[in-house]
Amino acid sequence: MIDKRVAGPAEAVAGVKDGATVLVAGFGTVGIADDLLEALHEQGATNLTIVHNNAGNGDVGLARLINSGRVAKVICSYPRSGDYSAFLNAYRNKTLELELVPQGIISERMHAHAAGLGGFFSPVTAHTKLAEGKETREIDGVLHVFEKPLKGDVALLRAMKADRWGNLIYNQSARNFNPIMAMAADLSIVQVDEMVELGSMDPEAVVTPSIFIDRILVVGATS
Amino acid sequence: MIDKRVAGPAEAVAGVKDGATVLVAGFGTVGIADDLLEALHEQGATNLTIVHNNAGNGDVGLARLINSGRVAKVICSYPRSGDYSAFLNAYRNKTLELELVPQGIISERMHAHAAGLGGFFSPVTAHTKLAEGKETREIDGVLHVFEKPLKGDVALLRAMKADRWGNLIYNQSARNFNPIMAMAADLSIVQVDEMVELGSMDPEAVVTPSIFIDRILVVGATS
Amino acid sequence: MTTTYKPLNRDQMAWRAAQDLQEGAYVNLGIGMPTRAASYVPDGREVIFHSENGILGLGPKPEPGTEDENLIDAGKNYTTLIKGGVFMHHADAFLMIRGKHLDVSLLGAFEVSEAGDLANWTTEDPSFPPGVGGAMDLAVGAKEIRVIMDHTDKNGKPRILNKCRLPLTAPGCVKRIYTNLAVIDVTAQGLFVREMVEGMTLEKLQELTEPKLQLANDWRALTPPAMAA
Amino acid sequence: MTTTYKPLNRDQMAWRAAQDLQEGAYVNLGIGMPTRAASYVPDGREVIFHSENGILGLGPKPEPGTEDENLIDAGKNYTTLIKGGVFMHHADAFLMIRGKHLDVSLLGAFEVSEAGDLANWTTEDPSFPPGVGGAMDLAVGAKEIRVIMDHTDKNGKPRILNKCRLPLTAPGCVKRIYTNLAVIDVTAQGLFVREMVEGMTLEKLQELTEPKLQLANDWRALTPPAMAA
Repeated sequence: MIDKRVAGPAEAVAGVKDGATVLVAGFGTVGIADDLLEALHEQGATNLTIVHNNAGNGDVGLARLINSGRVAKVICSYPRSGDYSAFLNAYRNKTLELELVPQGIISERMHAHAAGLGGFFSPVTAHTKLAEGKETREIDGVLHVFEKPLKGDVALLRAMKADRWGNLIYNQSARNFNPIMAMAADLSIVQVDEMVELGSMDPEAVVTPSIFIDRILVVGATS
Repeated sequence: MIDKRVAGPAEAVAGVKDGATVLVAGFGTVGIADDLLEALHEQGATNLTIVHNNAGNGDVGLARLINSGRVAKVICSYPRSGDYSAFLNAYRNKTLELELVPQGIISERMHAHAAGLGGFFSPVTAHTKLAEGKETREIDGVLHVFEKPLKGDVALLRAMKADRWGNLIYNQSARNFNPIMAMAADLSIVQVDEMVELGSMDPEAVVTPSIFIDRILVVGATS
Repeated sequence: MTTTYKPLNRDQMAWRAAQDLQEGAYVNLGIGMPTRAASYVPDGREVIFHSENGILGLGPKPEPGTEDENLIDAGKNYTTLIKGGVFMHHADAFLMIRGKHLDVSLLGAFEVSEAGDLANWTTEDPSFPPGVGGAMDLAVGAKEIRVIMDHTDKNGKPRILNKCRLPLTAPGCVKRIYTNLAVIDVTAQGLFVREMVEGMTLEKLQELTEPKLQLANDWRALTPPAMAA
Repeated sequence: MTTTYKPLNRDQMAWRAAQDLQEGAYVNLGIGMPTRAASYVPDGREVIFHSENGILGLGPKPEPGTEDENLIDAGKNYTTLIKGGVFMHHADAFLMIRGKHLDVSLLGAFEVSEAGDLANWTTEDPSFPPGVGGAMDLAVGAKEIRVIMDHTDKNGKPRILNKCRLPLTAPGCVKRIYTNLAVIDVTAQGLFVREMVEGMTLEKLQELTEPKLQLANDWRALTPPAMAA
């Protein structure tokens, strides 16, 4: 019987390697897998590349990983959000590299990897500093920039409900990057508040089909 | 008050121009907007390019448009499905052009247009006859083929339920191409079985958000 | 002769921008002043607001005590969903933006050029990391890009320029500019003043604007209701 | 010496392919014989079947009288959904295929080459229009491509060839071939026979196969249960 639940946080993040690219879902403080980020801190992997919309908040989760010197690079659209002192210190000390990518291009680059594509042309960033060094092409009279797929070795996700196969539904705007990151990583790990019986979710309303999910950590509604 | 309902079939397809590219959703006989196709036949637009997975069945809908000489080109993955005699006759008489595109590439090319992209590289068709004449590029050691976005002037859609804004949900495998075609046309017209009150659909479960829909033809559960 | 005029306050600017949002329009409001426009849509008009983080159908701020921690807008403030509103994931939210599905994107700006070039993502302060968020996606995406900003910077220098000095967000995208002094359209024939606050003259407005301004034949006074600043 | 052997019938071939589908695997079954494999997954194993037209979690054929006109599979036959199954649109269904999310794609074929090249989309009959469907997407997409086909054509000529004669669906994609005579793996070191029907010899099988076959050290007899043809 398929059951993707793991026994605890350590098992959830077991095997994440040094140098891994980790997709961290969430927007602001909403839809972030806090427990999985803490578990990754315990687990010890280092030299990580983090893909996230922002760059950590306070001294928990991603910020704690940064403060512990475990993050080599952040791919994000907007580091300056909330208390981003962890990122700012590392950035100023040049111990961390920043790749700034527009929010919609981060998403679409992950979609491209998820969909098995080799890259795409987009008009976003054309004629701007963020296109410097990138291949461009005029298509139908509009300058486009070539964007490469973005792949995670691991995705750390947060959902509201899962079944034992890993079908997921989310809570309102906590959906954000979760479904697209779930599709774009080799190993997709989700922290969920609640497990439900297989077959109890509406098959028309499942947002992330189980095929994209590898491990489920049940944290409970208190998280 | 926003209300995208139209009075009848004629109003639903009013303004479709000669030479238009029409995205026709459906797979086999499931999820096809039969009433809109009949209305388009009545409306009279000709020299149409049709994008559809198949190429019509019997002498209704798309097949009837073909038999009436109104279709100049079909972009599809598999014309030989069901009773495709209408297509076959036109194909043999060379009155109709066929562009054969793999099923997943039709979908992804529409996604590319929907997402405002200028095209993408895909490994599908590389090293095959269907890549002849197309730009190729080796990416990470794998040959890829450049695919252009596919845009509809009009999309003819079929859904189970709509609200007055045009939020849509579908019936099981009748979903098929409908959501992706809804996103890829300038004018998206949907035939629905049932209207529901605004706010009565689960906001987590709407499949096609209203922004993609322009006109709604209510046909009733008898269709 | 001294020119006497009173600039609009921020709520009046938001009010003015809101008057142009039509029934049935799908609109993204940038963080900050643009977001205020949602409060000033005329009664009875249905306008559907989009948020980059996956919401179509944003409602007003929640009443105190009713905030839902899983329902925030792109500015990371608590928000609500109106009837008919739906959720989607980030890639679909940006598909809506980039694919020209939104009717209007109303953005803040540092600078706008005569050609409609937009600079609103970085002031190039070297002591802080840059951040772009969804600014570039929004600037190329919507069917129409409108900007809302103060007419001049805090030193009284023009922000409507012959060419932007700050790095571009996107070239040639802005169609209309709402400032605290005027409403200006960017056209292939140059900048046209559609409205000016009472007491303003074209000459005075030109002093505060780098590129040449033309007064539209049917220009009128910009007279929002009184609002607390 | 005459070789005496009995080829598998189509259900036995489907049975054999089904034995290799592991618990928890996500699998797309091509139209025709591959689809039969779903019926022969060993009891108690959960295997999740995918259909190009937007279904993950295909169930068995519906009982007569319970067919739902809105629930068909990629072969356009009525089907069912099992508990845990979900629906998605075509672009997402093919994202699953092309993005290497499926563990196995089990396909029919006209020809397979020594290098694993696959030809299964056209016989180039000039009197009919070509059709490709999802064949090329499936051939490049799944983590592992397996083929199920008769070992020879109706004239007894090999279908496992040095090079495909028919137009390719995709090069170098096939990893395992189930025929009515054998199970053969395509490797960088050539074709290895893993199983042969009882009474078959490598020599006889080689006569029916164009490229050189090697017998795996641990090869065994291919002995499915008896099944009505």
